[in-house]
Amino acid sequence: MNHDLLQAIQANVLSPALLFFVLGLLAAVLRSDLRFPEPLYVALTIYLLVAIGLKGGVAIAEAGWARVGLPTLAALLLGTVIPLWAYPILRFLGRFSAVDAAAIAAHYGSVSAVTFGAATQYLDRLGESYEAYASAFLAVMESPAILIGVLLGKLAARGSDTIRWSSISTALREAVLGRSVFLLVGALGIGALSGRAGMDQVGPFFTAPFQGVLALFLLEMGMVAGRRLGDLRKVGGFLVGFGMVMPVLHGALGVGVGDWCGLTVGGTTLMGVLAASASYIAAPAAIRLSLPDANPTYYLTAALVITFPFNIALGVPLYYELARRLVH
Amino acid sequence: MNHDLLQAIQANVLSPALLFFVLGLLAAVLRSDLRFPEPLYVALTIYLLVAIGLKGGVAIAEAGWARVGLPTLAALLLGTVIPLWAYPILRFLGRFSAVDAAAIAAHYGSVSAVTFGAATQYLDRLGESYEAYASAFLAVMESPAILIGVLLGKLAARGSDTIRWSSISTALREAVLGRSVFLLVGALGIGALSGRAGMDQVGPFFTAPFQGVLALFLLEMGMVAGRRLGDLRKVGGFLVGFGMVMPVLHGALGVGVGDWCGLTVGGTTLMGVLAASASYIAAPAAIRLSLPDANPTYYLTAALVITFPFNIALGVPLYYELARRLVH
Amino acid sequence: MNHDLLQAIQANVLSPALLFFVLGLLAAVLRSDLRFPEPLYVALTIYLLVAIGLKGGVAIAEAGWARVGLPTLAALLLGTVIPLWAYPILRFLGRFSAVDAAAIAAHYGSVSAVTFGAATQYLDRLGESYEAYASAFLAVMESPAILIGVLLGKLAARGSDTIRWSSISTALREAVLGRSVFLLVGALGIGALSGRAGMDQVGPFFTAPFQGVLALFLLEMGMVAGRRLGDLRKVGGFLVGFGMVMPVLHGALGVGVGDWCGLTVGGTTLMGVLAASASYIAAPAAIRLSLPDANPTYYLTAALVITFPFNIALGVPLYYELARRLVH
Amino acid sequence: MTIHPMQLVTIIGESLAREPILKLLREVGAHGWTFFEVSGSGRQGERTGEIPEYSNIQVEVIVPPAVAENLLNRLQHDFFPRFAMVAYLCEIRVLRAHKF
Amino acid sequence: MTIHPMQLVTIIGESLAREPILKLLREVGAHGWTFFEVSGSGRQGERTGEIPEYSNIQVEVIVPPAVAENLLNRLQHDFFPRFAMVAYLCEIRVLRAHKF
Amino acid sequence: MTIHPMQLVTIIGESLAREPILKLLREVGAHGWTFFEVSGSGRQGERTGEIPEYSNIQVEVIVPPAVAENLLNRLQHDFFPRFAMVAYLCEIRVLRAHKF
Ligand SMILES: Nc1ncnc2c1ncn2[C@@H]1O[C@H](COP(=O)(O)O)[C@@H](O)[C@H]1O
Ligand SMILES: Nc1ncnc2c1ncn2[C@@H]1O[C@H](COP(=O)(O)O)[C@@H](O)[C@H]1O
Ligand SMILES: Nc1ncnc2c1ncn2[C@@H]1O[C@H](COP(=O)(O)O)[C@@H](O)[C@H]1O
Ligand code: NA
Ligand code: NA
Ligand code: NA
Repeated sequence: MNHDLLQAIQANVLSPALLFFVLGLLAAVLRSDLRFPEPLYVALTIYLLVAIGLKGGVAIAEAGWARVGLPTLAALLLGTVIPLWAYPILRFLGRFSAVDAAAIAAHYGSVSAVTFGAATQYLDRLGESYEAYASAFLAVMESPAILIGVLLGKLAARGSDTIRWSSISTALREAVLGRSVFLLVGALGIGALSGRAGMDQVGPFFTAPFQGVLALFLLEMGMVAGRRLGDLRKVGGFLVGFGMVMPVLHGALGVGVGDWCGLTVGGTTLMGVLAASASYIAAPAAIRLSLPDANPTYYLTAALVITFPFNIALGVPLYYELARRLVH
Repeated sequence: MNHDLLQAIQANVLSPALLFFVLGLLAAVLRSDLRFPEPLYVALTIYLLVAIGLKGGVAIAEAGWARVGLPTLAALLLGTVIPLWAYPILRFLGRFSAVDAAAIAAHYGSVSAVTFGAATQYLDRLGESYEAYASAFLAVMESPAILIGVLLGKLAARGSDTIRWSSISTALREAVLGRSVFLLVGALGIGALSGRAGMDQVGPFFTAPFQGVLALFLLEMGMVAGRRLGDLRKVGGFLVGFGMVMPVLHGALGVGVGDWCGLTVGGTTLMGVLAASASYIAAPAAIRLSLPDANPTYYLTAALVITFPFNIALGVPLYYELARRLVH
Repeated sequence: MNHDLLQAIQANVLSPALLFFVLGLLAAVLRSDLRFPEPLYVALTIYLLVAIGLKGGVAIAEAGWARVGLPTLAALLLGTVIPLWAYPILRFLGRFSAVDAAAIAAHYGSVSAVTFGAATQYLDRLGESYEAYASAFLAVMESPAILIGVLLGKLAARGSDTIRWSSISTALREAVLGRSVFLLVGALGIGALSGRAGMDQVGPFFTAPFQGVLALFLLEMGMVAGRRLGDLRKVGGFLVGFGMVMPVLHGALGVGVGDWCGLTVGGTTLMGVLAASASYIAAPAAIRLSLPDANPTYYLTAALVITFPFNIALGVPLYYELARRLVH
Repeated sequence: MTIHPMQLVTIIGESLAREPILKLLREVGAHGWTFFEVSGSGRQGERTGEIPEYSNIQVEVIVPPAVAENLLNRLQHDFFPRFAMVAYLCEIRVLRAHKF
Repeated sequence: MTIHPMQLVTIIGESLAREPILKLLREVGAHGWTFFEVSGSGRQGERTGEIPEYSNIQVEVIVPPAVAENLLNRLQHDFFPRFAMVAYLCEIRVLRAHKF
Repeated sequence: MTIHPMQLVTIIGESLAREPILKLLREVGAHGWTFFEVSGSGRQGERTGEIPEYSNIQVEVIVPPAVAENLLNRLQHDFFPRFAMVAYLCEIRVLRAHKF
């Protein structure tokens, strides 16, 4: 590891966001009675998704769909390709059953809005600017991988009596109308329609507090992940390695794609982060309903307990360093 | 419709507030799993009512009770008169039972704080100033119509064994100590007592985020209204018409009264909005307990599914246009 | 009472914070249906504790542990000494059973974060500066008295078959890993580690809204205390007197200690407030589990219904006046 | 350990009935009760539990048979005509009969 | 006051099963139901009720015996293999049999 | 479809008892349980469910009769003297006896 990267990681480790995540892990491990009630969790996610969406929508209105189109299409493609190559790795190297491999692949092709938020916070702290319309990449990457994963899982199970197109349509419903996609896309649309002028009023509520709310949310995520630390022993060494190696590969791929699209260092970093991140909310919900035979311990542990912390601690600075070298 | 009005409506339609309401409708109609947990709903209402109350209270402290007195009395009168004339219309034109007519009339005499909030947002966006103490009109208009409605319902049921003064006192309790009236009047009092100086500290929390919180709340109201869209078919054409024609008549009446009291264009608009708005929280709760024989589908659908969206989409710009012509 | 003090109290009485508390009392007494759902209560406490902790942590990072060490140690000592002298008073003057005396003593040695917050708000309003690292005093004073109280209770019960070291360890767990201590200490640590730079981002969310959130929280505390007003009749005159006299004595002691440590008028006031305040969240939870034979009506009524309102209405201005005279 | 038969009355209904139900419970002589916030659906439509005023509660009361009968009678007469409501009875066994 | 025997079916399971359960209840002809948000633990791990997607619900349905049997059959066949779930039956008595 | 008799033990008590109850459930060999956040009133006053520390929980455990008896015994001996608490037993029927 080189000097710059080490510094970047160090700066990240002492950021409040990461420290709150660690505090959450501690709360879970030490079995403190600190607990976020479910409605608070829901309120925080609504706030974060709407804030991310609005910001991106306004940026789209300002940049014009023309400039946003190419990188958004590229992001969508990334989300489609990743599960297709992750599947055989899981199936043949990891020796997972077809349905488990498909389920895990879906999670890695999809994305984590909180990781994205943490990455924008990281860039802000460094004073590195980025295309604010990157929220659009986030929005289009959430669903495709889930659909691909469900298709893979169903095709593999062909012959059994469990093939039902109804489960594909269930997946489609969940992937498109699920809480997080719906809110993100909706807020993006509202931002794009009402533009900067419209944001003058609602803006203050969704900008200044954003970073603090994200920090609190990471405290909660630390607790959620911490309570599942024990599952690490159940998933085997392969998946632990997968959860850290794949993000790096996907991150590099994303950075390459971002650079190819002509994004700035910041935007390229975000494309890398999105590719590297794994979904632990939208994907699990959709997969649970559409591929009920897949074992949730595998995909949840990989996405939430391994990849999420890896990305917010080490991944983000790493993809940023990659972007800096490539774009400059 | 004339040009100015069309423009005013257009500007309103692309405002984030209205777009969030539409997003909520969509969420309900498409059966997305987006849902605001009840505690979040309660938290948002507490915030909005306190913010509206404090602002109005400080304004009262600054303007002095003398200047506030006349228009507040006029508002109170409006709230008393509206159910008295709405009742015969519902009873004889609409052919509703006495108790249903009384119940619906109560809702239209009472007011909607969220409609009021959306109207102040509309005025702010246009840069049109208004008497900040207008919150006091809101506060005094919430209860009288409910009491009148309950009295009308009970008088009509005379002879049956259901006349009990206990139900009048229940209505009085609900109308005065109900959550929303209590908070609004309480915050108004606190604002008036502690004045501008007192607000220096608590102010930031209750001003800058207000518009954004209101937008989120409209998202929720969209979902609540959207889930009841099906009831439109149950209430019949008369009530649908009633829910859009009466607000216009009441709005015009309110604008006339506001002008007569010497309010500015903004304040006159707000008086119109209050007269036009129908209660869908305080009134239903009080009426349900005091007139249990009234059918909630009628009054809830009219106030929440018809009049509320009508007002925030078309009514507010319309009453503003009326006020502009009358006052100038 | 002298003129300055009267004025100080008067200014306090018309502060929004206190008025919100009174509004809450009214809501409870008039049996309004206003109610804060539990998740909202939890959200507000998380916010307040994190805000207080972060602010203190940053201040520690800036002042250096050297300057913070002495007064923090003194605060810790205060928290240890108070239950030791309060116990015999309760046992022999108040004629409480050993376990009740120990339980009540624990509450008065421990502290109330909300009283502390209200005191900083009071100082801010007067423009009186204070050592921002005083949050550290709060953090170290929460647990020791609880442990002392449990030890006293267990020693007194010696001979019965209820002595189990397990209950001491339960108390230790609760006192150190309980929600409020954990969050406060954690946020303090995060503030200290990430320093002013780290706070640039998360700061806005935890500073500007603080006073308003505190006001809302006092509304809730008013309701909680108001619902227990009836218990005043159950606890007897001695405890009512105890709940108002002891804070004054402890406040004076705290002011003396703060002055001796070389704190400013503001910091000295806060030391007095902490000594005077009684815990009504962390202590009751720990005591309930560790001294189940103690009667909760005694300690809850004293701490929550008597001492808490006394301090925020009269105590804070009083300790401030004491500090002004002593330090100047 | 002696276990005593007792009856559990469960009432599910719109949350606006909370205060009237509490009053009734005191009148029939119940010594305790437990409230749940629930959502549900029935003959009188859906209650999604999103807005307190449009929401649902469930109350469970453990009482001796005589009180249960009285309680159900009162519910049928005074509450069922006014509120969206369902109530049922279940046989249970408790440890300390004197508590109820 | 006539009291009629009826059956209460209680289903506890992961909250993602909410919509499929609702569909099933309609199919077997239940006329009402009540939902609780719960947390719990079972053979398929802990559900702490912190994140809606990882959380638990309980459904209670009052139905006549024939519907209860049909409902339990369908649960066993279609739901138990797919969802973390527990279901049980309890004999109760209600006042207005025609409601259920 | 075979339906097996089983017992449902319900415990209602102050929420501070949550951890001790969990420990007890594990000790007596329960394989699952379900928690509800409730409010209520009883011999030891009102618990309005507003502050987690002053609030109430309900636990439901499905267990075979032997475990139920052991559980109730332990509750009576160790918990009733310490916590505001009520517990009762109800006969139920389940589909898969081996789960409990
Ligand atoms: N068959 C049923 N099983 C369980 N709960 C029911 C049933 N019917 C009604 N409920 C509950 O009782 C409430 C009022 O019922 P209703 O008066 O029929 O609308 C509903 O909102 C449900 O929560
Ligand atoms: N023995 C039991 N008693 C009460 N509730 C149970 C029991 N077993 C499971 N549950 C509930 O049913 C849910 C699903 O159970 P399981 O499929 O065994 O994981 C759990 O999360 C618990 O809420
Ligand atoms: N008779 C009863 N019926 C239903 N729930 C009860 C009853 N008595 C007590 N409870 C519940 O058990 C809790 C503790 O009861 P207690 O120890 O009597 O204060 C109360 O807060 C209620 O939630
Ligand atoms: Na990804
Ligand atoms: Na009106
Ligand atoms: Na103290």
